[in-house]
Amino acid sequence: MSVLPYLVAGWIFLAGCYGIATSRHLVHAVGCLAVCQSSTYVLLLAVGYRDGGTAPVHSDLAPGSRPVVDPVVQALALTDVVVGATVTALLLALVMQVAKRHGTVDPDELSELRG
Amino acid sequence: MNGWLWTATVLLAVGFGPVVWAVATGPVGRRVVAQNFGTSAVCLVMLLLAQGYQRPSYTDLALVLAVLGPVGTLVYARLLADDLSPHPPHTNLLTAAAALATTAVVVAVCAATGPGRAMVKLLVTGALLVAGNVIASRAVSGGYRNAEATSHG
Amino acid sequence: MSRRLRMWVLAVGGLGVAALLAAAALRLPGFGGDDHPYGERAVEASLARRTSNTIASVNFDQRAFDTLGEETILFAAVLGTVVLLRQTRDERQVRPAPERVAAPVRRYALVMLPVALLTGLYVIAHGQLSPGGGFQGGVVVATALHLLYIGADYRALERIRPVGLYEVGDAAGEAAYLILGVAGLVGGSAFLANTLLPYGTFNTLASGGTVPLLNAAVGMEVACAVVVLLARFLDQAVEIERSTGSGNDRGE
Amino acid sequence: MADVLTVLALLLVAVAATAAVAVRDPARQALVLAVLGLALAVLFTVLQAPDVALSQLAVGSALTPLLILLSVRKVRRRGQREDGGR
Amino acid sequence: MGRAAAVTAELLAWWLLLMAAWLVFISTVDALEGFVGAGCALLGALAACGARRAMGER
Repeated sequence: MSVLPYLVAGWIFLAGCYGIATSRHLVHAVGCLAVCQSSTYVLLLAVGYRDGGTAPVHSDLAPGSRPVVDPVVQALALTDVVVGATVTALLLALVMQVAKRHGTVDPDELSELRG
Repeated sequence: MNGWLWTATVLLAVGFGPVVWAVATGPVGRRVVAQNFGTSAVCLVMLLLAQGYQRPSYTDLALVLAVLGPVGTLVYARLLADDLSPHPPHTNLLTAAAALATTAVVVAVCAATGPGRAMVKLLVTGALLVAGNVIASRAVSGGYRNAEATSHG
Repeated sequence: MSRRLRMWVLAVGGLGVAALLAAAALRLPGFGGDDHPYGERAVEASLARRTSNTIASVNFDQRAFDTLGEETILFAAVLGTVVLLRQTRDERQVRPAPERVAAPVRRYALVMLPVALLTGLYVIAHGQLSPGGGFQGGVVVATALHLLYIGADYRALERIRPVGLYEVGDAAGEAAYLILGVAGLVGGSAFLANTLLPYGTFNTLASGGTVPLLNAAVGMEVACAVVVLLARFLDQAVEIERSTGSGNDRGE
Repeated sequence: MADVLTVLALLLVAVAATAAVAVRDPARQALVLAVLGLALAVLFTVLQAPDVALSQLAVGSALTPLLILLSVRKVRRRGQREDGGR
Repeated sequence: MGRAAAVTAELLAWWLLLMAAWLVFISTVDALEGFVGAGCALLGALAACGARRAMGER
């Protein structure tokens, strides 16, 4: 149990990489990249967890009354989820451009095209 | 691990577990219905976790999910209309189950929180969730399509 | 580089990475341990500045400069998408066909649009108190506006959503964040330092000095950025069409 | 005892992530990614990170599916030369 | 004259509904919360009326 979250994060990362490497549709590959990104959130938050801890949000919690988990890793993961979505949108825009230029979204076909 | 967290665990295993399987396999219609039911199940789990961890501020999560969940399902009903129209899924049973589970959980959590603005917030969240679930599943199951001939959006 | 060879390279590389990850995981401190030096200091600093949501304090006060970087990545990503998805010469703009949506869905969209907008604004405003903040609330506000596309058709959404205004809003959000930073500099302390405003009373809307203002700036920028993003995607998917009349482009 | 909830949430996320990779059709993958977002939100709440769960819910429930499905519609239309600006 | 009255009536109705929702959402009620809530509710009411009008005309 003490190492399971890190192994699950590793598994999700490898599954995402496998998906990207073997994908036959560029939009599917972008989806797999999103899966890879979510593995980093699982790892970050697993590192910051404390048994019996609660979120350091003091709107309904008296400061210091209960052990709290690490807020720094949460701040890292929080901004990245939203920025990750916009980067996914940028990648999808690139996929649309590839489809417009080469008329195909299959990575294998793309590598054979010249120019 | 009090009773609330136990209920959340059971609801997660029984309610959300099959959703993950149902959304990955089978016809598109069933997948969209599974995603819609998954939204309700997770919203209820959020309410139970908020109560189980004694953190009322976690109910904001259930509120945002109750507002945005059905919107996601309507996006599918709209953009996957071509794949859904040949054999629309029938969703009445699942919608009834979701509505029943929502009322049960909301009533239980309201009883625990006691009267006050927090209870009204829970009732609003429950109402939004049930309304969204009903509308989304009707839209997915083509309940409206034969009522009006619509071109694809 | 045949496909089979690539599969082998993938398998070997994957196993190697898996082995390294497993070895690293075994050396990490156990899950749920009590050793969180940075966490404790962050909580102390946030309470010192009377910000009740420590995560917002870390994001907009202790690490405000990194959040400026995140926000600039978001701005650059939207800028890239706008440049990439512009209408090229050989494409023409087609007016979207009116879409008749069932009455209950239309009523639901009409009722839910303001409620979702209010929820988004609530999440932004209470960023430094309860869970939430500019990033999450901005996305909720942007999604709320697109209920109009779901409830009716793209033409109705275009009528209520002038894209130019949202592009200006996007840039204004980023500029507001920078101005608040420079104001800290002008105020005699460091860039983006939270020494400008009084910290107010704990757990109220005005607590935390400049954190609520930075939160609002990020909220505006994320909301406008997502609206501009979806506008470009909807244009491409619904409106822009290859003009069949003129010569074919190379791809076909 | 709280481990049961954490282990269950972790397993759900792992299964949903594997499903998201295994589903090859992008439109269907958008659905599985939405469910993966829900599973992640539950895991983040169990790990006491409500802000990150809220962020995942806001992005994963409506924004990402809309982006992916619009891209699929544009790429599919481009591929099979359907016209008519729906 | 009737049309302007109708629009303001609708705007006011939406504003009241959204203000009530805001008061339910927040945990502690004080002057500043009410003020910010009034602003956000007004924004929501404007969006509601704009959406209804935009959806009305084809």
